[in-house]
Amino acid sequence: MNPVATPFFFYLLSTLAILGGVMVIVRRNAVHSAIALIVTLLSVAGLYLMLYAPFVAGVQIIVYAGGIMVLFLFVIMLVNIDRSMKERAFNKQWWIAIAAAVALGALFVSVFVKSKGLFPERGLPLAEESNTQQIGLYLYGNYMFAFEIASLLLLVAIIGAVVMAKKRI
Amino acid sequence: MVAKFKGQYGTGLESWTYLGQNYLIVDRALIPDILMLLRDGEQFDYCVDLTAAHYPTREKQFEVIWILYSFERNERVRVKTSIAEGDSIPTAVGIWPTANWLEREVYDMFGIQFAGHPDMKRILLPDGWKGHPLRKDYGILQQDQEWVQINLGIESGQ
Amino acid sequence: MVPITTTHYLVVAAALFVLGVIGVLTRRNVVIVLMSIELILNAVNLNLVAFSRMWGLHGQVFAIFVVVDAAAEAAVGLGILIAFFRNKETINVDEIDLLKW
Amino acid sequence: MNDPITHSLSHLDLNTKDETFLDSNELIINMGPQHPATHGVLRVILKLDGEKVLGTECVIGYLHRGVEKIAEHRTYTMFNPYVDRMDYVAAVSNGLGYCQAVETLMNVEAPPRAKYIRVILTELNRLASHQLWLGTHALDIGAITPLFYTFRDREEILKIFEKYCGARLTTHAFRIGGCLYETYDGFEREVKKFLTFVAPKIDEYEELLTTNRIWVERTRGVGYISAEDCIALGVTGPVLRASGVRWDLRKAQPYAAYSDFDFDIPIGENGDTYDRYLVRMAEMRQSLRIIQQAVDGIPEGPIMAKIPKVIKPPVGEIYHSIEAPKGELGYFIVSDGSTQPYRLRVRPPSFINLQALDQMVKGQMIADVVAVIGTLDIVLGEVDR
Amino acid sequence: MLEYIKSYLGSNLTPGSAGNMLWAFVYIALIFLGLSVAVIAMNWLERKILAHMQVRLGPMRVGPHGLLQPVADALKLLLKEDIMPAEADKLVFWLAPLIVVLAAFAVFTVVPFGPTHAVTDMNIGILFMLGVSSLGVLGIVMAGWASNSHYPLIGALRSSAQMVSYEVAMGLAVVSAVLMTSMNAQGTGTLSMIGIVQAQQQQGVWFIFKFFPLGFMAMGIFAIAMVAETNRAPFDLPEAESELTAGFHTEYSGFRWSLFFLAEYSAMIAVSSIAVTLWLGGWLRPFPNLLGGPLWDLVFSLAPGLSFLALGAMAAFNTFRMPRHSFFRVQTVGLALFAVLLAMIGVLMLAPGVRERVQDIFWFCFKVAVFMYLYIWYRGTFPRYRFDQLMRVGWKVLLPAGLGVLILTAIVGVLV
Repeated sequence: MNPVATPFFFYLLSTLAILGGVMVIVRRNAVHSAIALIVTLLSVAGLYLMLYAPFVAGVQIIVYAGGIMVLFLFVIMLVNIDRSMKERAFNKQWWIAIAAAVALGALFVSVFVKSKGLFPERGLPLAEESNTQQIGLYLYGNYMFAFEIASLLLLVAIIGAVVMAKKRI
Repeated sequence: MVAKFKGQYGTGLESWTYLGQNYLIVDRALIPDILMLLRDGEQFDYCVDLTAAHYPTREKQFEVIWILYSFERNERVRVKTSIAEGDSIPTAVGIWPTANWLEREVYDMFGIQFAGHPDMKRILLPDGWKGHPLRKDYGILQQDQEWVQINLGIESGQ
Repeated sequence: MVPITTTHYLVVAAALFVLGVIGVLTRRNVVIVLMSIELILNAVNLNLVAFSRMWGLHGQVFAIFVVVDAAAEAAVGLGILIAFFRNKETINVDEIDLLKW
Repeated sequence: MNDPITHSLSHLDLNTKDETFLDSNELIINMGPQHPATHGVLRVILKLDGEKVLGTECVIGYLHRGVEKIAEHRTYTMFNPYVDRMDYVAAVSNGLGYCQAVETLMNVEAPPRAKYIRVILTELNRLASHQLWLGTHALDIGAITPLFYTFRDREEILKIFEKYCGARLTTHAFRIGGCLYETYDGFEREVKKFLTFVAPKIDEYEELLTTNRIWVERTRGVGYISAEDCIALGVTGPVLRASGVRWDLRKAQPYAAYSDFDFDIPIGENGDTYDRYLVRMAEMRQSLRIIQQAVDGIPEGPIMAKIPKVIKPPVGEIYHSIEAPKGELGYFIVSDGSTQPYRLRVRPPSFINLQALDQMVKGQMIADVVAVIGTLDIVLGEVDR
Repeated sequence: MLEYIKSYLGSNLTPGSAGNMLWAFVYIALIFLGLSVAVIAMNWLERKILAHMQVRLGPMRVGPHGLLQPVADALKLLLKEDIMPAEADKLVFWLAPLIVVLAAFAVFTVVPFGPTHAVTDMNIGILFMLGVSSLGVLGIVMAGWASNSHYPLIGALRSSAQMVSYEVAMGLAVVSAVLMTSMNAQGTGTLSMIGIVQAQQQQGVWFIFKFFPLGFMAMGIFAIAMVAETNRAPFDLPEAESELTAGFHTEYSGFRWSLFFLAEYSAMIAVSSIAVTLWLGGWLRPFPNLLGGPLWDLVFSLAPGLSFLALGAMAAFNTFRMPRHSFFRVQTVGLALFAVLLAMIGVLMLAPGVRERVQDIFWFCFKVAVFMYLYIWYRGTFPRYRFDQLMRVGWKVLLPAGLGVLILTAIVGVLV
């Protein structure tokens, strides 16, 4: 697949992703935040496709946008209280938080500035056609143990979520 | 049966038969006991109907009628009692749960209060309605004009 | 136009990360805090995938593990949230400051 | 929950906090009066925990026309057509009950031929009523096809009614003292033709539903009511029989010509929606049997008893009831000797059966409310009168 | 220009794979158009077929045999007042139908109507289809929430729970089909939609018949799950008319409502085409093994034209059955014109050049149409499941069955 108009799509998708991220943290209504987050997630999936990682993009769409976000929306509907719409949306110590985040951002910027040339454009010739097969081989080869641990983690999470959310088991 | 009742309660209880249908006329005070006895002692386990009639000329204006049926004996009996305007009458909901809505309907239509009913309010007519339409002094074209105007926004429901 | 390099992706990821941190630190609504955490995880994932273009597929595999972790975290987090909401009728972080109920 | 409807919820305690999955999720839902599954203008207020029903309250009276008041201002003859408007899908049964009640009050009896005609038409009407019930009940549960099958076959019954008395639904078929109309030419033939036509059709309905897995799952164990509760709540008709009580007024206190015929009273065992369905299906077949016997044995003779031109029953009071398709339909008439009833009370089966709704749906799911309303076979015209 | 088109017709790549933007847009436009026509036709067919199952005629008034009924309906929906509840969340209420439609339509970018007739051939095609079609549930949840009313909210909760649970069983069935693709000559499997069909071609067997009855069972699981996934009878609880009036779209009207309608039908077509691609050999013609050889190839390539001719003949037959009354003159002429149109399409499809190109698309659409008919048939036959029963079927029947089929497929695949 020849990438089409790559810079254009990159800027489009990253603008959408960042705008979505901003909306997530500024919207008062949690449902609006969730929708903004969905926009971000889908844009990031698009970025993955541009990075020749179609399998991760697919997983992102299925698991994140289709699964986790539905869970979020579900919970927002269950605990939807009108009260929270009228209250303060932010903490009292928000200015400390902003300061810390700005400091963190400054750190990132300085790293990027300092490290110019640290990330050479190697552009490995990754075969996009066999991407899925390769990931599968890694998952069931090198990372077999991690894979099993991850599945155990999911099992524990399922049980934990059920125990937490259900009053009478 | 009637003889037994009479022995037990003496006056205040009369039994009649008209066209092969039996009914008891019972004093208001005896009502809960008689109904209980009819259900438990005489197997009248099915309360077919509960209604009332209005006789404005009588001293005790209202007649309340229970129609009972016994599956065991395949027999019907009616129990009647008279009460005056404003009097209440003990509820039969504890004896036959059927009486719940039926008593509400009697209240709705005649304004007879049933003491001890769990939910004494109008059933067929709207909650705010004034008047009890099955009384004889309630004309057939009469209606609660005020309610109609407020709730339906029209001059008359006719 | 400037060709898109790995650094471009890293900048986007860093922006998302900072946004997520701001969300976690400032918002009172637990649901939005959890969503901000998802933002942070996504930023990390974007980094991983961007680097995997240079150093092989390991980054993508790791990104998948991160997605698994995000799913587990969301499920448990929301479960705790529901349990808490049932008892306290609130979903604000600064009211969930006691260690028992 | 600051809902305008909550103020009328008195016996549903809104402040209960226990026994729920998530307190914020306790919904109060207003079902009706305009709702596709409430068969008219029934309004049910449901208190829900997610999908589970915690309690219900019926609000009725939207179709109240004051039939009992009207009766006090009409002569006995003039009131006859009004009773058709109560249970409008079983108008013939209503008319039969009323005519027989007035006849009992006057102490006259209809001639045998009239009685046979009455039986034939009433049973046809029972069949039509059950067919309509089946169609709408299946539609509520989500099977849309039976509705069209039953309506197609009900049409044939309505055609017979139309030919007999000129009306399809509100028939006013009978008069006090007998029947006004003699049967038309070919009446017997057409009824027999209808019997052979409809018997396989009933099998067809059963084929669609009886062994349909989803149908059985949706109805079995749903809306259970025990025989004791039925009797205590005064529930009659197929609902009572499905709970295992073999009681049918046609057998218990035979009226019209029912004592001449040989038929069974189908009963159920479990008292659930599925059994009520089976009982009604069996009742349709029994109705066919009765009609067959009645058509075969219809006697010749007059169709009207000797009654005065102006009907003036003697002073007295009477209760007479018949087995309508929905249950015991009774008329309590008080006469003061004039041409108008002093007090006329209708004992409506739908009204009293509807009272059982709350008990039948408690602890079940929303979808079951719809199924139970359907299985109770209520007609709002009769509930509200 | 003509040369350009001609050169493309000879290509054996999809426009997306070839990187040809112009042709990709042409394909997108064609698919959009075809899908809209299919939804409209499906509307008419559903009403007609359901009506005939239920001993009635269905639409008969607008146009001959109600042929123009869908057009009239569409016009009515467009002209209807677009009501937005006062208490609704405006933005979300506005966005929800768009998301649903977008999710339903985006799926078609990877549906292979033929070896080259797809917008693009992604190597994660099936994953993409499942993922994007699962985005529709977001729109439904948003619609239910934004309406700010109880019935839509319950409908939305039901719908999301239902779709999320059935996705699991659906995914398992899909994985077992994907496993079957790896048993070809090269020994590598594929997730690409075109690749899956080509694997069936190479192995000489449709996956429904492979490892009988495993393939068949997997397809059965998928076929049940896909009905639940599209909220159709007997799993139409989210819009159970007799319980929730109309479920999540109770508060929608006019154009927005028609978007939901459009999305529902295109989602049906989308999942049917997944089933066709995975198990029924996609665009491949039936009986390639039994009735092989160039003669049979020729016979089967005549099928599209002949079936259109048969439809035309049916219309012509009905033209003669129309009542001979001046009142029906317009209708009769209309039906005759329709017959002529069908016959002309049929003749065109018999032409040698067109024949070969069209037959792939024809067989694909034919197989999808079989599934569509099944949808209508279910609706005419089954009552509706209750919510707990629905969940039980999903989690306790389909999920274990799907897992079992998957494991057995893997074992058999290793052993064979």
